Amino acid sequence: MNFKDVVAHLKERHSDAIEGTDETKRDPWIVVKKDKLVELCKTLRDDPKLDYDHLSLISAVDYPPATIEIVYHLDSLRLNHPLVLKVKLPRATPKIPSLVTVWPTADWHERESYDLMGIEFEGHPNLTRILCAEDWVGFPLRKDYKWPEEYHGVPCGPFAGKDVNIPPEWEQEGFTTRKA
Amino acid sequence: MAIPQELHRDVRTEEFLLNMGPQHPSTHGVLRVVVRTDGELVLEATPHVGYLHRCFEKCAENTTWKQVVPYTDRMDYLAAMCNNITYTLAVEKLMGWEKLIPRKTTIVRTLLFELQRIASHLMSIGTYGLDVGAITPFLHCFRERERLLEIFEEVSGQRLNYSYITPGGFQYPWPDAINRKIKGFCEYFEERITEYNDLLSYNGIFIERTKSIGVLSPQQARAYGCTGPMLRGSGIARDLRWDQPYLLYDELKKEGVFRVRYQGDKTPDPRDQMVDWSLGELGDCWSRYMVRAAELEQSRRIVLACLAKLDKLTDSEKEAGAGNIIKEADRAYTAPKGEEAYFKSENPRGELGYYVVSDGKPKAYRVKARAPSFNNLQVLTEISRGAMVADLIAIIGSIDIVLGEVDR
Amino acid sequence: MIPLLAEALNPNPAGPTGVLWLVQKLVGPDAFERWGGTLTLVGSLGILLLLVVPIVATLFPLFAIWLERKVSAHMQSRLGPMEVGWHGWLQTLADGIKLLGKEDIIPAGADKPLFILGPIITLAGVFVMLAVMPMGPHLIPADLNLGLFFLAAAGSIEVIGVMMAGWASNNKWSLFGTMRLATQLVSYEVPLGISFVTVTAMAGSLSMQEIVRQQHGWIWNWFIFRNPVMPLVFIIYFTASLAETKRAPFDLPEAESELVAGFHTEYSGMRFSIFFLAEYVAMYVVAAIAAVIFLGGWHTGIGPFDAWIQGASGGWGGEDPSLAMAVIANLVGMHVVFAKAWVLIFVQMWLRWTLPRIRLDQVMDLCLKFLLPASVVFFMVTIGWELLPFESWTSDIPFIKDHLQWRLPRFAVFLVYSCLVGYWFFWFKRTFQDPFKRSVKEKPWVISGVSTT
Amino acid sequence: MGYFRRIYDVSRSILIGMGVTLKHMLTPETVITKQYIGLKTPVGTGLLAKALGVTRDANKVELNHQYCAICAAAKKLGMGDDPHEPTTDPVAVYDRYYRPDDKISKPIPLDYLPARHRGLHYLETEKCIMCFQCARACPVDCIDIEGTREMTPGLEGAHRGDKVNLTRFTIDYSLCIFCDHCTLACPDKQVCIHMGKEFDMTSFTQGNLVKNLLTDLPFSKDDRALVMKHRAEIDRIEEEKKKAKEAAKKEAAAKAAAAKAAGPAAPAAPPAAKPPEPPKK
Repeated sequence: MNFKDVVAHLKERHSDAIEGTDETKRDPWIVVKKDKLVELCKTLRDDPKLDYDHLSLISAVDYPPATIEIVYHLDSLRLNHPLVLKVKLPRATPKIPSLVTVWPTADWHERESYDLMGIEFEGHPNLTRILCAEDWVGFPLRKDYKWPEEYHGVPCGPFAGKDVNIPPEWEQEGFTTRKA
Repeated sequence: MAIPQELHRDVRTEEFLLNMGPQHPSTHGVLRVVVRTDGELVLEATPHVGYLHRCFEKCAENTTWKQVVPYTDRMDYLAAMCNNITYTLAVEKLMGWEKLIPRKTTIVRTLLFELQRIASHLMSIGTYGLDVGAITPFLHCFRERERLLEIFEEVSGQRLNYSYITPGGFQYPWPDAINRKIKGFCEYFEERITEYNDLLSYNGIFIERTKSIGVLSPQQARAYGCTGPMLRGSGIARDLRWDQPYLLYDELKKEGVFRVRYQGDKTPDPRDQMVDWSLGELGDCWSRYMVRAAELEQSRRIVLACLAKLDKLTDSEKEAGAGNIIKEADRAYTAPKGEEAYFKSENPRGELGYYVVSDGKPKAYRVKARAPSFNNLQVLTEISRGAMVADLIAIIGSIDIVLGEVDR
Repeated sequence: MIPLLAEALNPNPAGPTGVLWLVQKLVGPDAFERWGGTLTLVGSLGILLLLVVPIVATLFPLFAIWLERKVSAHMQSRLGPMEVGWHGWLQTLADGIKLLGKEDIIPAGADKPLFILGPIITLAGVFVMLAVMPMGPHLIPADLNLGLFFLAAAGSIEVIGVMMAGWASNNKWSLFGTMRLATQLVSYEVPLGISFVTVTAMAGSLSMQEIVRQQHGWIWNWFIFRNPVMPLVFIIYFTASLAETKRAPFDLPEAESELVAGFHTEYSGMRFSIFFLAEYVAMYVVAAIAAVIFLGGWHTGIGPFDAWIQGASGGWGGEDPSLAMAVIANLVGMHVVFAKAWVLIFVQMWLRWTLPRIRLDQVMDLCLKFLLPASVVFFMVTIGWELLPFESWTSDIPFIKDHLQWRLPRFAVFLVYSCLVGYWFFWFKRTFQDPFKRSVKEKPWVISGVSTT
Repeated sequence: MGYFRRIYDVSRSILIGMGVTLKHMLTPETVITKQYIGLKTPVGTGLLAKALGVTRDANKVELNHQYCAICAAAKKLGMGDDPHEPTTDPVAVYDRYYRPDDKISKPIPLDYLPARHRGLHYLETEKCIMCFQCARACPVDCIDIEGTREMTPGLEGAHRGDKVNLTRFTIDYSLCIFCDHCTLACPDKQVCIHMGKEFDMTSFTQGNLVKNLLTDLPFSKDDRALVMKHRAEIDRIEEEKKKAKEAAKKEAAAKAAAAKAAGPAAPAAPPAAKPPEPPKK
């Protein structure tokens, strides 16, 4: 099934779940309503014509000031017709139902999105930080993220534009890097 | 392996909490597994990751498209070439350069992809032997991997983090003379595969240690998004090289150079069976191991086929694919605005995907990597329940994680 | 002092044996008159050599570790140590010096007295086994008439030391290692003991020297060739001894890929090297036991030559040989034992660098399901074999009676038997067939307690 | 029967494995041990060292070599007079170190490194034009360049190229990832930064991991002081220049003003001269 057939097939079942589609892009995508996501995904998984049994990736993309997009990359191991789902969330309160019940592999992916982007997945059994430390402050992949000066006494932050790449003993001597 | 109920009735036992890692010889890096044990039996093993997190995705947002390539090396550092190629293909898909890439470049990339797969599987097989206590196969595998690293070193100048493949071609021109050496390696390697099988794969103790351990049913493998040898070990014939061909694999598939599906018929050459056996049936540690061992032979054949194709190229084709289609001065190229692409390939560890989003600037707006080890490791809790502590090591080894990729 | 010792160690009233025989000969009241000054000098040299034996045993690990490194290196296509000395033969010494210089760390939570005592007891338990190890016709520190029994008893002292070390370390990995070790060692005592008993049943004695003497003559008089099952008893003994010395594939107690370093995780410096020393001395001890009770001890397997050794060493025939010859013959015997032991040690190393480690339940399986029944069966077979009247069958044939001795038919039976076994093993065509392919049908995920989703 | 079958399977496979290891023990041609430059040269000075066969690093990689410490070794190997020329390409290397027909390669000589080896950088200072391309191409931002394009005399101890006055060119190897983007970014006509063959830059402090490409030594305290001094000087020169510029500007402005002052007279002159004209109109 190509993209159009998938969309047509889905519209038969869930006409109200699909907000829109974009076929002009390299990977055409479907924009799904947040409330209908789980139902739609169950259809995607269970319908023998669709058979999307492989959740490849969950990623969150931050589009300040208003939205955060959650992108689901799906694939079928048997039928080989990849699909992209998108859900748009308000940036202030990014909440979305969890897909752990549909694809258990969503577990760590959702934790990662929570960890780095601050998305709250409702119904996730164990929504804790996974890659960052448990007491880390902020969500690093947001575009407006401010790097902390230090973490438990260890200086951290991006190197560009700062003098971090100077050994501490030099700074005492008043030596700093000058960037062109 | 259920715990006998009588034991609990008669003797009062206590659970034992064991913290395995992040410094442990067999967790393949800095994985930490909190194990709840009853004597030698594992009741629950919970993996904790993140000790090697260095925010690859944030770094990628602050560098140009080309500058991300060295960062991808550090993801799966045992298969850096595959990471480079996959990222490069993702960027090329984003830019719409697929048609511009010369044929020679594609052939060489396929060749390098498979050579890297051999190198990575050698590491995997060797360290798996080490995990179950056999030290010699480890060094034998490293001996052959050393030859491969020499080849990579002469091609790219580095032994581990090559960053050789960049969007548009290569960082340096492909040295044609190296073809001869690669061919020599392939011939030399053929006998070695037999040796690994004699020494490790079919060793009775090794089989006893790994069979029926960490059994991953096909249903579980699908649900947990396991890919690569994990999935094929459970009997699901899924290989992106076969199912959604990229690079040169479409051609190779049609030519019958490699087969993924189990044919079932007996072929006179036993090595042909090896190629077919890249599909396990049981989903236990041994199946997963054997998928990798069989892929050594499979990859070797693909490399030889690629070399034959390289020899057949005309001179003009050879010249066209020597370097990079992008001039160095234009290295800060931009992608179309609002465009995004997801490209996935069959890494040695499974399905590696890069999701790249552009906002029309020379820097990536968002790069997200789908790391196979990250997904495969999730299932550890499920498949290690009821195993013994020694089995837990075998299971972790058979998942074949690279923490650089899990933690990114 | 010496008479006291002699009385204590030698309950045989007919006269001293072992080292004491030589000592008495040399320092006896009429020694000078009987052999003259020169010979006494040579004899003193012999005594010196005898004193050297324990030192050699102590230094043995130096060489064994070097050999192990070289063997492993060459099996793994490496060079091994090449820097210190010729082909790195002093590397172990350098490492030992380094270990001596390291800080002696005792963890804060450790049980200090036990922690210190652990390695000492381990080493002592191993060294005491050397006391009854015959090296030559008269080179034996103490020829106890309970020698084999003493070995079995002393061998289990090591368990106590290691358990003390593992328990006192206050480390979970150490505890795991200790428990594994205790399980393993206690279990493997049984097949080990039964194979001792099998040998005793043939020799009719527990004395090590007596067991060696029983194997006098040609090579087919060695106990390993005595009947068709004896090679298998030897293999059982060898397997069990690997487990006793914690060598691969039975190195679970210190499995470095599972239990970091097992019972010696917390040990460093010299205390760690004492464990190391104990392991290598134990390797030698079990190999030497195998050489003595199965492979004829200091017999070369060449009848006349063995007769010469026995005669010249002042054997038990009663005639008095010259002292120089006695010393030489004893030394030859010692080297024969050494050579046999080294071959077995090489096999131990060879196995270690070939095989993966087995799991704890498989260790118990192997012991209880395979080695134990097999050793019992072989014990019965051996007894039955001993009762067979071979002599009467062959006494009519003058050639056999005069020249080949009556044990030859047994050797012939053995040869046919081993040819069959060899055929069974190696004549099959090697293919890539999965030997365990049939287990594929079992679909173990249905029964393994893992839920199917 | 399965019982005996299992014994047979396991013990046969053990014996086969032992055969493999024994074969490897007896065939030494596949030895892989590889030792790098400078690790195998016996010193042989002391008697004890001789007796023990202790070897020590005598052929130390010298950082203060002008370009590259491997030159000598490469020459010795007959790789051509200039090891940085393409004579070290894989073809030649392959022919030299591998049996052309054969599957098993010979052990690589101790001091061989491939032509594309990415080691520590070195810089041809006279070619550098301070274009900052390498610093910009660096993904981790580890290259620091300072200096002035002014060829003003007076920067004592500075490494003057033909075109620029470099006061600092350092690479921080605690950050560098050896991706070689810097040398590729160097403009075609004057490739001045290269990745050399040295690879050993161990140190006990992070500070010593910074290499000064102007001296090919770790960036030392003196270097730092010099850079500070030069910085002040450059600042002063800049300041002076600025002042001079300003002065010039001022002067020009003054001139202009003067010219304006006078100029109004002058330019105003024509209008001034001109205005009288309209009346003419």
